[in-house]
Amino acid sequence: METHKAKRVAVIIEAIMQSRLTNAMESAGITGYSVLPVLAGGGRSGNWSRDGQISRGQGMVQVLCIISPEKLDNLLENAFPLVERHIGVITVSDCEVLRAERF
Amino acid sequence: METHKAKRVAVIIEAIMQSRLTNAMESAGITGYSVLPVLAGGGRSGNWSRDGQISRGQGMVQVLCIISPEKLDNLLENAFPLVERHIGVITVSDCEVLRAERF
Amino acid sequence: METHKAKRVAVIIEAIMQSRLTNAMESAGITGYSVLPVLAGGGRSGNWSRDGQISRGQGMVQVLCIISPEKLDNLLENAFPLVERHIGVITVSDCEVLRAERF
Amino acid sequence: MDGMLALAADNLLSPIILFFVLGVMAAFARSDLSIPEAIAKGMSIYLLFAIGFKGGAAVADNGIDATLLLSLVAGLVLSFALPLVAFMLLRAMTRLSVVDAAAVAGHYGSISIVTFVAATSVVQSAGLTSEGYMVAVAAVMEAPAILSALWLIARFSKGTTKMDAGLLREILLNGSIVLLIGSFLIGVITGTDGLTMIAPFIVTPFQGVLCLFLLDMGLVAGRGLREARGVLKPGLFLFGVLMPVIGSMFGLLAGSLLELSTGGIVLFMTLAASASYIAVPAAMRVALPEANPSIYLTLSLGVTFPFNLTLGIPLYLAVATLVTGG
Amino acid sequence: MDGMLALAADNLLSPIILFFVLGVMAAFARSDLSIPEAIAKGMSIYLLFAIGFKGGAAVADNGIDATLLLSLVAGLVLSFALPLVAFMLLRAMTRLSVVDAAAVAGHYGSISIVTFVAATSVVQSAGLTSEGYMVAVAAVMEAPAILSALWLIARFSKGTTKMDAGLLREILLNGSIVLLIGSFLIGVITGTDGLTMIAPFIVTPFQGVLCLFLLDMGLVAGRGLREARGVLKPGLFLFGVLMPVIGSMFGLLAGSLLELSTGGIVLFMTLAASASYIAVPAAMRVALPEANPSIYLTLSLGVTFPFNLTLGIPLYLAVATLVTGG
Amino acid sequence: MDGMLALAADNLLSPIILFFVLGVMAAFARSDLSIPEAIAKGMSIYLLFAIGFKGGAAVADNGIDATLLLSLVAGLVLSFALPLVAFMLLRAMTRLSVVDAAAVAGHYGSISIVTFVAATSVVQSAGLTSEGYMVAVAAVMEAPAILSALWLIARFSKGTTKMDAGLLREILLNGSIVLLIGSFLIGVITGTDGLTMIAPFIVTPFQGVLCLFLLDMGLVAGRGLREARGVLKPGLFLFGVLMPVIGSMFGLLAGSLLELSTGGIVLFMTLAASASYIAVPAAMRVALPEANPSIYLTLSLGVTFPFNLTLGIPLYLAVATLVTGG
Ligand SMILES: Nc1ncnc2c1ncn2[C@@H]1O[C@H](COP(=O)(O)O)[C@@H](O)[C@H]1O
Ligand SMILES: Nc1ncnc2c1ncn2[C@@H]1O[C@H](COP(=O)(O)O)[C@@H](O)[C@H]1O
Ligand SMILES: Nc1ncnc2c1ncn2[C@@H]1O[C@H](COP(=O)(O)O)[C@@H](O)[C@H]1O
Ligand code: NA
Ligand code: NA
Ligand code: NA
Repeated sequence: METHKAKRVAVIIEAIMQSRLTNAMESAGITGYSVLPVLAGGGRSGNWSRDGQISRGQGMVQVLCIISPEKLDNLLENAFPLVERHIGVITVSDCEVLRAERF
Repeated sequence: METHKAKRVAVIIEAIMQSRLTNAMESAGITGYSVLPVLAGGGRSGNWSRDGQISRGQGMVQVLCIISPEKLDNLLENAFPLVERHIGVITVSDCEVLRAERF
Repeated sequence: METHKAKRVAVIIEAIMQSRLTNAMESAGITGYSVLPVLAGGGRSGNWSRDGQISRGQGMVQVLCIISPEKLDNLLENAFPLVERHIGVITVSDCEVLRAERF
Repeated sequence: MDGMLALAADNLLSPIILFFVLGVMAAFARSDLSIPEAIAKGMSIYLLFAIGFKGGAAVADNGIDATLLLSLVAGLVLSFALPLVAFMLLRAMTRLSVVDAAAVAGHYGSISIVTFVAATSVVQSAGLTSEGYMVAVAAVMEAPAILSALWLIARFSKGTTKMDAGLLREILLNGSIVLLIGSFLIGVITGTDGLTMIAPFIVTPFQGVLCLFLLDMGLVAGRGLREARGVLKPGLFLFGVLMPVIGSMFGLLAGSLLELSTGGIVLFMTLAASASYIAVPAAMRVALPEANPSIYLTLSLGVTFPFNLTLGIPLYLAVATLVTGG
Repeated sequence: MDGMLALAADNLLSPIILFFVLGVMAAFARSDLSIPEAIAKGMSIYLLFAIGFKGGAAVADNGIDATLLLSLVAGLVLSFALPLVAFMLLRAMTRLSVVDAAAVAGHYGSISIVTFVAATSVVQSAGLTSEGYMVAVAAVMEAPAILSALWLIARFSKGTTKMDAGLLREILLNGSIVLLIGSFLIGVITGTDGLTMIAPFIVTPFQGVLCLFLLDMGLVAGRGLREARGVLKPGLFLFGVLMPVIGSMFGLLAGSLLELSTGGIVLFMTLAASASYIAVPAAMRVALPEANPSIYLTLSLGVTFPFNLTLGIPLYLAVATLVTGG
Repeated sequence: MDGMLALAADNLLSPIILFFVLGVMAAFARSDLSIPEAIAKGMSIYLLFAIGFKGGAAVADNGIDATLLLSLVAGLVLSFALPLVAFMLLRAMTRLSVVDAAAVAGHYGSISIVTFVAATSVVQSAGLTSEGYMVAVAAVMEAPAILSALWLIARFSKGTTKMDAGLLREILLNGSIVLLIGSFLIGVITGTDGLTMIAPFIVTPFQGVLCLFLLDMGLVAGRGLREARGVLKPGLFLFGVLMPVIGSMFGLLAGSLLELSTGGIVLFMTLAASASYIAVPAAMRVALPEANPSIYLTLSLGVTFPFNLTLGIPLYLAVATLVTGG
């Protein structure tokens, strides 16, 4: 089956920042994304988990975005300022997609 | 540690289609998969979120499938017809696995 | 935007093993990780799902860990013994990260 | 007429309606108020469990009514037939494609159980009783409309639909049908004794749970309306308030022919007037992925549901009282 | 004998059992009916909270009984000992490996709290009372059986198990033990005053919540049975109904020696007869990953739980009444 | 003095407090006991719904009090002003950075609704009544403190904060504010009739739900304290118990000037004394990501909340009784 090169950008970010991130992406013309829940995690700012969290609902989510490679820089430039001051992780990896016209 | 090449196929699909997809995969001899929840998303058919959804429980899920490379075409051919008429995204990427005999 | 090579390690493992895995990672000096829920799955030991499970809460989770490539062997060596006797899947893939100093 | 206005006003100022309105307003104002999905699902399970059981216990109490079976048949017929009416209306009043019109039509043959519950509570406040088996009628009316919708497609469009065996089983053994019928039967079997035992769970706190549940419905309906403003063309909106009234007339006819009690007629009118927003949409996504979900969801949950809740039910009550003379 | 049949029939037609049956049937029919995980967990927290508190308040009311401590000790001994009995039986009756047999055996020394709750409700309907501290006995019986299972492995198999300190803490401070004991102690401390304050939450709606909870148990047990049909060899199935009866005899012995009330003896029998399906499976996954979970889960939740719920408890009640003559 | 000790002892041995303590102890012992997130959120929605509605119904019953508006204004002023007091205290007593101090200060101007609910229940047990509109005062006190915190940063630090329009809307239309005010208004509109209708849901089981909710609070507070031990320097800890007492004095002043009932004064003192642990932390994460969340969360939920719950509220009750002479 014919596949096409694309980029998979995954941003792990605080839930309260989610709508700000997706709004920023939309303003940059990137409308396809999915948000996945994160249950627990650890990092430089310590460990947390949804169950034991002092204030639930303040956990993190993973925003997943499949885009065509030429849009990557645009996405990163728009997403980065929002994430910069906040805790979280941005990763980019290669992938292949079917139906490339969608991305 | 010794690792082996494999493919990581991720299908974001409506929850109501999940069992149809995994059934189709099983008929094609592919039995290993995991299903992850998706909280919210955006795409050509607009934005949605599990909380604000007109009819909850009709959200999307991500079906994740690690397979040995030679089974990829088989998987895509069997999964694709199901997904074709429906909204959603299929991505394929390279990965390495331990214990290759399992895939 | 400048990115750096990193490894993305994803371990699908029983929920009851989660803290043992992250503890083992921490002892090995790897503190950054995120845990994602898994709703359902299938494999050599049959199908399961969080809803229909005989005993809920005994499902699986996905532990995600982004690390710099030179730490990969250390991680795998420490994580593997725990996972070895248990059901589950370990995959490793390449990715790029911003802010490499964090990993 | 005056009585009816008073009735409508009374209904509009009941906590149940006001919490629905609160939800809609919160959604419009883009508040982050939300009820967790599991809680919302838990409440809907509670409502089905409670009304099913109470209906069954009432049947056990009154003995099996001769018209029970006929009422079920009438429900089936209505559920099959109403989509045809709706389809014709939609083709006349709106510019929806055949596929979208058939999908919408399917929703109006089926029912909304919360609308039914709200009607039960209005009927009760009005001091009327109703046949306990109306919940069984509600259950049988859920699914047939889906088949009508698919038949409409097969008949009027070149498109193919995927009515596989799996889908048929999913529709018929849909969780809410199983829970409603199951609780109804358990209510019939255990009767008043059973009811006494669990009344502090299913009777006394019922209205309070309903308020919270309608708050959630308001939030969801409001968010849906906000997102789907563009979809709601005038013709479509008009259909969303006209069709329930037309449906209710069929319900009135059925209820009168069956010589149900006034309360029972109101419930039959409400069932015919209400539109599905869970079972039918799910089936449509599988069988008819080309149909645009925001059209049928917005109409059913954003227009018809609020209409029935606020104006429709008091109207049906007034009409039924008029017709039966008491 | 006649009395016992009537009792069993009564029990079988109680809403609680019927909702369990509904769940099993819905699962067999592959309905998509399901209770959200959070709601199921919430209900089990509610049940533990309620029975712990009520037990404690009863103890506060009656004063500390001299036999409390002895009952706890008896519970401990049973929990340690029953797995040895079960293991021997399994080796004789089935072809399970040592590892699987030990894992299964561990489940039968421990207890199922829902079975206990159901028994309490049957005892009550029969007009009997029971010692409030039986919930404390239930709590102490949860964990010891796990140690016995691991000892069996160490003794009879070359395999190694991983009984690390972490696991021991997890077993002893298991959420349900902590909640049950904690609520019990708070009940003891706050007594009747405390109970009066929260009775509208933990007493009056209790039976209703139990119905919904058993609906969920039925769904889960039914799904488990459907998936694991292959596992249920005749010998294994027989063990699943024989072992509870044998266990109950040990409970009868303990309860009689301790001169508990008839109701207390029924509960002791039920505890001994019931098999764990939460705490022990979790521990087994950590310590004994090689043991096949579908064997022990299917037996405990798919066979022994329904058996106790439907036939076992009325049987234990009849036997205890016979033995104590009251 | 004796009376006050008895009061404190009484309070400490109420089921509500004991369940909180159980939660803290379970967390310290690292038990895996936990309440699912959805259930915890569901319970907090229940509490807001119930106290909002009851407050509104009480207002409907008593007629609008002339001091209602003044009380709202007083609440607003306190919420704006208390962060300034807290900030000065923190700069004097601790070595927190300007950013951290301002973030903490913001929490103490806002309120904790569970502390308020617990105080209501203590006021009731003491046989006192209070103004129904105090729940509206609670609602208006949630947000202003956030603006004060951001102003403190702008004034005393070079750092920038991101107070965008989106954030302001989020703060003002925060789910818990909307639900509390909405339920209050519906209570006012539907009055005693509405209350009678849903009392079996929001009145009778209230105390029981509160116990379970505080169990969860105990678990969460305990886990927070365990993780953040390092953060709790003596100066900070001292602030955590001193600030609520100081706050309560401002509340006393306001309540006395307004000539509220003794119960109303206790509630005003409690509002001023309590610190936010939901709304303000969320706003701080957006506007002030550099501030360390474990400092403000540990202080507010790990120190001040338990202090108010156990010692603070009885103290405020004693003082208010002393001052009003009844
Ligand atoms: N290396 C990593 N791999 C995966 N997730 C991470 C990693 N580092 C941080 N995270 C996630 O991001 C959150 C905040 O990280 P930090 O800013 O390092 O405290 C953590 O709690 C994790 O959920
Ligand atoms: N580019 C993308 N990256 C990640 N998820 C996507 C993307 N496009 C669509 N999705 C997901 O698939 C759903 C349906 O997409 P669509 O068919 O474009 O409306 C969206 O709501 C998202 O959850
Ligand atoms: N190939 C695979 N791809 C994705 N997830 C898998 C795969 N194989 C197994 N899993 C997950 O791991 C669990 C246990 O697998 P197994 O040990 O094969 O029974 C399954 O239930 C899935 O959740
Ligand atoms: Na209808
Ligand atoms: Na046992
Ligand atoms: Na305050």
